[in-house]
Amino acid sequence: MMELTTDLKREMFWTMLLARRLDERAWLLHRQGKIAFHISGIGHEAAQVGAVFALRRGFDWVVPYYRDLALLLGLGYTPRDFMLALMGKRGERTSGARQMPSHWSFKAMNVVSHSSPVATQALHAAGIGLAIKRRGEERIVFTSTGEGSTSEGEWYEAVNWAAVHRLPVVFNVQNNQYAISEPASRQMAVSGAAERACGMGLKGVSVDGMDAPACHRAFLEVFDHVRSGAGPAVIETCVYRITPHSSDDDDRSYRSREEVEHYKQNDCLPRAEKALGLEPELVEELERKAKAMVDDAVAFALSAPDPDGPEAAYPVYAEDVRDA
Amino acid sequence: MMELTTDLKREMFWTMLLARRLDERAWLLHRQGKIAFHISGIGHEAAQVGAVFALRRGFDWVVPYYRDLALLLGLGYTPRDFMLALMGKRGERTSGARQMPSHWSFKAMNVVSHSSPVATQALHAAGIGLAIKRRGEERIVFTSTGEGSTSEGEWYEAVNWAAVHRLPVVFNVQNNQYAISEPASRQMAVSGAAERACGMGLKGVSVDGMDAPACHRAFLEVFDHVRSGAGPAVIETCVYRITPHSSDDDDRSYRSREEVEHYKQNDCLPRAEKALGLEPELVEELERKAKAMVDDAVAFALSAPDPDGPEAAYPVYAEDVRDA
Amino acid sequence: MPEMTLIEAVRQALDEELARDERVLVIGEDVGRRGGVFRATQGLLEKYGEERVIDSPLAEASIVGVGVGAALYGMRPVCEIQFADFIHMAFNQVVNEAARMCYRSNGEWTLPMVIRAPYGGGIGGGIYHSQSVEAFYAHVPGLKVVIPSNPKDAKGLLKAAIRDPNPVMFFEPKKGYRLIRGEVPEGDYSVPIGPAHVSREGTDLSVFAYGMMHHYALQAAAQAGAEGISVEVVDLRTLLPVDRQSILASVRKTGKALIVHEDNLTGGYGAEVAAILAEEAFGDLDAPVMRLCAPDVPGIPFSHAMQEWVMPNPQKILGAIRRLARF
Amino acid sequence: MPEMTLIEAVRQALDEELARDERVLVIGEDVGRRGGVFRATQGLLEKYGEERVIDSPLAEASIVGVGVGAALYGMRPVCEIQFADFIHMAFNQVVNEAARMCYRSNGEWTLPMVIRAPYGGGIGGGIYHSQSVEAFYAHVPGLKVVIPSNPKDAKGLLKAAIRDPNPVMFFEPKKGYRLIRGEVPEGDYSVPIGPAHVSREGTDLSVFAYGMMHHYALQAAAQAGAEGISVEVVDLRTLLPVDRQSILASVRKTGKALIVHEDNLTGGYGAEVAAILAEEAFGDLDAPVMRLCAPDVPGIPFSHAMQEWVMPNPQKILGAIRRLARF
Ligand SMILES: Cc1ncc(C[n+]2csc(CCOP(=O)(O)OP(=O)(O)O)c2C)c(N)n1
Ligand SMILES: Cc1ncc(C[n+]2csc(CCOP(=O)(O)OP(=O)(O)O)c2C)c(N)n1
Ligand SMILES: [Mg+2]
Ligand SMILES: [Mg+2]
Repeated sequence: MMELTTDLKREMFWTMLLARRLDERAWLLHRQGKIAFHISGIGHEAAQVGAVFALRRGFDWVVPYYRDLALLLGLGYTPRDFMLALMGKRGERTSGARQMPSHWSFKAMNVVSHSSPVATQALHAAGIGLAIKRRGEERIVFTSTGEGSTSEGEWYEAVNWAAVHRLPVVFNVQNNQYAISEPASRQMAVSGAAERACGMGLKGVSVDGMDAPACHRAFLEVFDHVRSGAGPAVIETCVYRITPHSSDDDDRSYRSREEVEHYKQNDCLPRAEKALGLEPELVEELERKAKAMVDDAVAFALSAPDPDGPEAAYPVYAEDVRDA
Repeated sequence: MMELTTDLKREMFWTMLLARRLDERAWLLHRQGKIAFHISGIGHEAAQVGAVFALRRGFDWVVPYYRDLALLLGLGYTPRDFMLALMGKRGERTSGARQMPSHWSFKAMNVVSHSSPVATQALHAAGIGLAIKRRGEERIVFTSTGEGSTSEGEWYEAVNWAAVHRLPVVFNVQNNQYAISEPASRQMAVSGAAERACGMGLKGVSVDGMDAPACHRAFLEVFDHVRSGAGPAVIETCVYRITPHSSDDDDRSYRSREEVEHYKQNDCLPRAEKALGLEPELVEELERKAKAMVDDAVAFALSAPDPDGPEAAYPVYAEDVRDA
Repeated sequence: MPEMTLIEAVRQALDEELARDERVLVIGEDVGRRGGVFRATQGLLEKYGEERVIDSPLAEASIVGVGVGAALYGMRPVCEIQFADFIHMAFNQVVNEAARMCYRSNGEWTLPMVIRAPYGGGIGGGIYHSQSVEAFYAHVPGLKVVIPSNPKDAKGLLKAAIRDPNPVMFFEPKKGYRLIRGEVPEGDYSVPIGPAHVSREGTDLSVFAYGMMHHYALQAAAQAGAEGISVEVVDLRTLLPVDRQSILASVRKTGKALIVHEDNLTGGYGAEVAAILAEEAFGDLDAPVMRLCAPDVPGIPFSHAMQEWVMPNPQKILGAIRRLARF
Repeated sequence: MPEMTLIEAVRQALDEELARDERVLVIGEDVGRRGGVFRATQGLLEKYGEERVIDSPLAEASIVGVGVGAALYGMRPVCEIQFADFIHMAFNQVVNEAARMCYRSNGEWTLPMVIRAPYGGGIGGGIYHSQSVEAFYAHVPGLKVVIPSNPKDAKGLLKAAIRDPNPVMFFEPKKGYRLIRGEVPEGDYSVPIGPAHVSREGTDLSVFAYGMMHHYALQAAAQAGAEGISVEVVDLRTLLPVDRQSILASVRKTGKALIVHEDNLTGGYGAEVAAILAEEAFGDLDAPVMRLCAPDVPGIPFSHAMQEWVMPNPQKILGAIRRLARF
C-alpha cells in the first residue's frame, strides 16, 4: 500500500478544511438571509477527498452529486465559484445561475453537469464508461449518490449495465444514513449499499467514510481494479449527515439531538488532522488561509451583478450557446 | 415434503397437456392466416403448473405475464377464452378484445390485468402485497416475468419495496435464456435471476423449470415461507423458450437449430408424464380430450362475431363501464 | 368560515378522508415522520399509523406502481410525488398503467387513486423544482387532471379526487401553498371534478387560467377593471376532462380569450383551449386567441432575475389584457 | 433514383452514418444479432461490430441514459426504443436529462444524440404496440421532434438528426415501414430539420399532417381533387421546432385548415397547430380550424374492427375535407 506523501496529506486536509469552512459560511449566509438555499456536505469530506486524490484528476471523468463540495474543490473548483453559485450571480460557472447551488459542472476537469432528480446521473456514468471502453482508453468514471438514491430503478439499471458490459465505472454511495428524513432501513433490506453489488455481479466495498486515509486507500484499490479492466465496482463510504438535509429542512422531527451529537464526536475533520499528522501550527495557518479565501469569495460574490433576466432565453439548443 | 396425490398429479399433467395443445394449435392457426399474433408458453408449462397448484387458487393473488397460459388454465381460464382472445372476438374475457392475446385478466380468480411493457406489473404485485399486509390477511401474491425483464428498474424497485416492507410477494422469474434475441448474459452479470435477490435482502431460489414435481415442491416451500410472514422471495424457474419469441419473430438469426433441438430433448411434457407416473392409457385419453376441447374452442371462436367498432369508445373511465 | 392557507386545506382533506375511509392510504417520500417536505401530511402518521401513512423508498415509479397495486386490491391510495419535476420517473406507471387499466380490462379493474404533486415556479427552485407538468397528463385519456387555485377548492377537489373511482392527477401550485389564503366551509363537502368556475364576471374579454396563474389573473383583472376593462376570469380547475361548455360560454359572451399558464407555450394546455375555441367558437371570436405563457425554455432558472423574466405575473397578464382589449 | 421502402431508407441512413463517422453508435434492444425487431439495423452488427451496434439490457431508461453519457463523451449515439409505447420508461431521461442538458449547463455540455422509435397504429398491435407519443415531446424545449412520412425524408432527416448537435426524437410510422415506398436520391444528402414541406399545392383548404396520416392525407386530397376540391397538403415533418411560417403561409392562401393525426385529440399536436392559427391567422381564416384525430380513448384496440373505428384513414379524412370545403 502506497504511503501518503506529506504534500498529499496536507492537500487532503486543506481540501477538507476549505470545504468545511465554505460550507459553514453558507449556513451562516443563509441565516443572515443572504442566500436562499444551501445543501451541505458536512460530514462527507473525508470520503470525498479520499476519492478525489485517488483519481487521475483531469483525466478520469467525474459524475458527482450535490454533496460533493470537497470533491469539487479537489478538482479545482474555487470558493469564488461556490459563492457565485450560492448567490446565483453572473458568471456562475456551472450553469450561468440557471441551476440551484451545488449542481456541479466543470468541463475542463471532466466533471459532468447533473440535475436534481437523484440517481439519474448514474446512467450517464455508464454511458461515459461505454465510450471510454470503446475508445480503449485507460480512464475511469467516478460517480456518486446517496444511499437513498440506490432505491431508484435508474441506479440499478446503470450498475447492471456497467456490470454486464464490464465498464470502467466506480459507483460511490455516500451512505449518510438518511434520505431527507428516511433512515437507510426504509431504502434497503440489506445492511449497506455495498451489498447491493452482489445481486448484480460486480465488486462491492464498504469503508469508514469518516477516516480520510482509509478512504483514500480504499478508493486507490477500487480505482486500480476498475482501471485494470476487471469490471465496475460499488464503493460505499459510510458517513453521517451532520446537518439537516438542506437549508429547507428541519431534522428535529425525525432524529434525536443525541444521535447527531454522537456522530459529531466522530467528526472526520479533527480525525483527519490526527490521522494525517498535521502540525497544529500548520493547521492554524491553513485555518487563516481558509478564512481569508472564504471572506474573499463572499465579498466577491456579494459584489457581483445578477444575471440579466433575458439571459434566461438561451441556450435552449446547441445553436444558441453563447459565452457566459 | 408433501406427497402429490394421484388427482393432483393428473391435474398437473392435464393442465400442461392442454396448454401445450392449445399453444401448438395457435401456431397452426397463425400459419393458416387465421390469427395475427401468438406468443407462446411452450417449454414453460412445468414451471407454471408447479406454481399454480401450489397456490391457494382464488384466494391468493396472481399478477402474471404473457407466457402464463398453463398457469391461467390452472386457474380456470378456458380454451374458449383463449381462442376468443387469439382471434380478438366479442366476449373476449380479459379486455373485450382490446389487448393482444395472452394479456391476462381474470378478476374472479384474483388475476390482475397486465400490459405489454414488461416488468411493470411487479410493482402492482408489491402494492397488492402492501394491501394484504395492511389487512392482516394470509394471502400471498404471485407475480411472474422473464429473466430479461429483471433488467428493468421497475422490477428492481418492486422487489426492493417488497424486501424493505416485508411484503408477501413471490417474484417468479421464468428464465428461458432469451429476451427475444438477447441471451441472459446480456441482461445480467450473475449466473441467474435468483442471485439478484441477494443484493436486495430477500430469499432467492432457483429450480429446474423442466421438472414439474420439483417446481411444485419448490413453490410450496417458497409460498410457505412468504405466507408465514418471513418476507418476499424471488424464485427462478430455469426453462427454455422452445419456440421463437412470438409469431413475429424468426429465431434463426440468433441461435442455432442444434441448441433448440438439444433443449427439445429435455421437453418438460414427456418428462412430466414420466415423473408424475401417468399411465399411457390415461395420457391417450387426456390427449383425446384435449384435442376435442381445442377443436371445440377453435370452432366456437371462429364462429363468434367480431366486436363492433364503436365499442372502442369505452370504458375510458370507471363511469363508462358496461357489461361486455 | 375558517380561513386557512392552501396547504392547510390539502392537509385537512387528507386528514378527513383518512378518518372517513379506512381504505385511504398515503404513500410517498418523507410523508411519515417528516410530515412531507411541504408539511402536507404533518401529523398524519401519528394519527393513522405507519400502515396507512407510508414512507416509501426513494423511487417514484414505485410510489405510483405500488399505488396501482393497492388500488387494485381495493385501497384508495393517495400517492405523493415530492416535486412534480420528479414525476417523470413514474411516467410509465401513470400513462401506461394507471390511465389504461380500466379500458384495457374492459372495466374489470378500475383504479381509485390520487397522485398529488406540488408544481410550478416562483420559489427559487431552479430548473428541477419549478416545473409545470400538467400538459403531459391532460393529453392522456383515462386520467383526470385537477389543479386547485384556492383553499376551498383544494380541499373540496382533493376530497372528490380521493372518492373518484379513477386515477386523478392532483397538482398543487406550491408557490401558493402559504401565500394563498381563503375561507373554507366547515364540515364535509366536495367540489366536483369537471366544471370550471367563473371566478369573476366580465364582458370585454375572458381570461382562462388555473393554479397560481389564476390567482394572478384575478389581480390583473381587478386592476384592468379599475382601468375600465371588464374581464371575466375562468378558473379551469379540472384540466381533464376539459370543460368545453364553460370555455365556450364565456367566449360567447365576451368574444375574446386570453389563456394564461406558467408552463411553456408550445404544446402547453393553453393550446388545447385555443384549439377548442378555434374550432367551436369561430363565429364568436372578435379577436385572435391569445396565450400568455412561459417562453419555450427548458426550465425556470435559479437566478431571481431570470426566474422573473420567465414567469408570467400580474403585470404581464395586465399587459396582455390591455392589448387584447384594444384589438 | 432507386426506389425503396421507408424502413430500408432508415437502415441506409444508419449504415451510411456509421460508415461516415466513427463516433456514431447504435444502442437498443435486439439491434445487434437480431437486426432490430423491424430489421432497421439488419446487417449493421456484422459490418460495424459489437462495440458500435450494442444490444442493451431490457431497460429503456438505460438506453437513453447511457446514450446521454456516451454523447457527453463525444459519441453520437442513436438509441432505439423498440416501440414508442415503451419510451415512457425513459421519459425522465429524455425530458429531465437530454432536453435540459444544454440549457442547464449554459451550453457547457451539449448532446448530439438521436432517439428513434417506431410509433402508430393500424398494425394490429393493440393498446401497447400502437401508441403515438409525439405530443409529449413536442412540448419539451431542448428537444427536436421529427417524423418522416416517406423514404426520401426518412433517410435525409435521419442523417440530419444524427449530425444535429441536439437530442432529436425521431419517430417512424411503423405501419408505413414496408407499405410506403418511394424514390431516394443516390449519394449523401440530408433533409434539414425544421421546414415543413408542401407536398401538394391547393387553394381551397390546407391539410396539415405527418407520418402515416400524411400518406393518407395525400390519398384523400387526390380523391377530393377528383371531386373538384383543391386541397393543399402540408407535411409537417419537424414537429419541434414548429414551422409556424409554413403553417401560416398555407392558411393565408387557402383560408381553411384541417389538422390530422392518429394520436388522440385532446392535447395532441394538432392543438398547437390550431392554437397558432387561432392567434396568428385570425384575419385569414374563413372557417373553423378542424382537427381529425383519434378519439380520446387510452389506446388502439387489438380487435380489427375496433382498431379501424379509432384510426383516421383516407375515407375519414376525405369526409372532413368535404365538410370543411362546404363551410
Ligand atoms: C428523483 C428524485 N426524487 C426525490 C428527490 C427529492 N430529494 C432530494 S435529495 C433526497 C434524498 C436523497 O437521499 P440520499 O440518496 O441518501 O442522499 P443524501 O441527500 O442523503 O446525500 C430526496 C428525496 C429528488 N431530488 N429526486
Ligand atoms: C418495456 C418493454 N420493452 C420492450 C418490450 C418488447 N419485448 C417484449 S418481450 C421482450 C423480451 C422479454 O424477455 P424476458 O423478460 O426474458 O421474457 P420472455 O419473453 O423471454 O419470456 C421484449 C424486449 C416490452 N414488451 N416492454
Ligand atoms: Mg443519504
Ligand atoms: Mg426470457
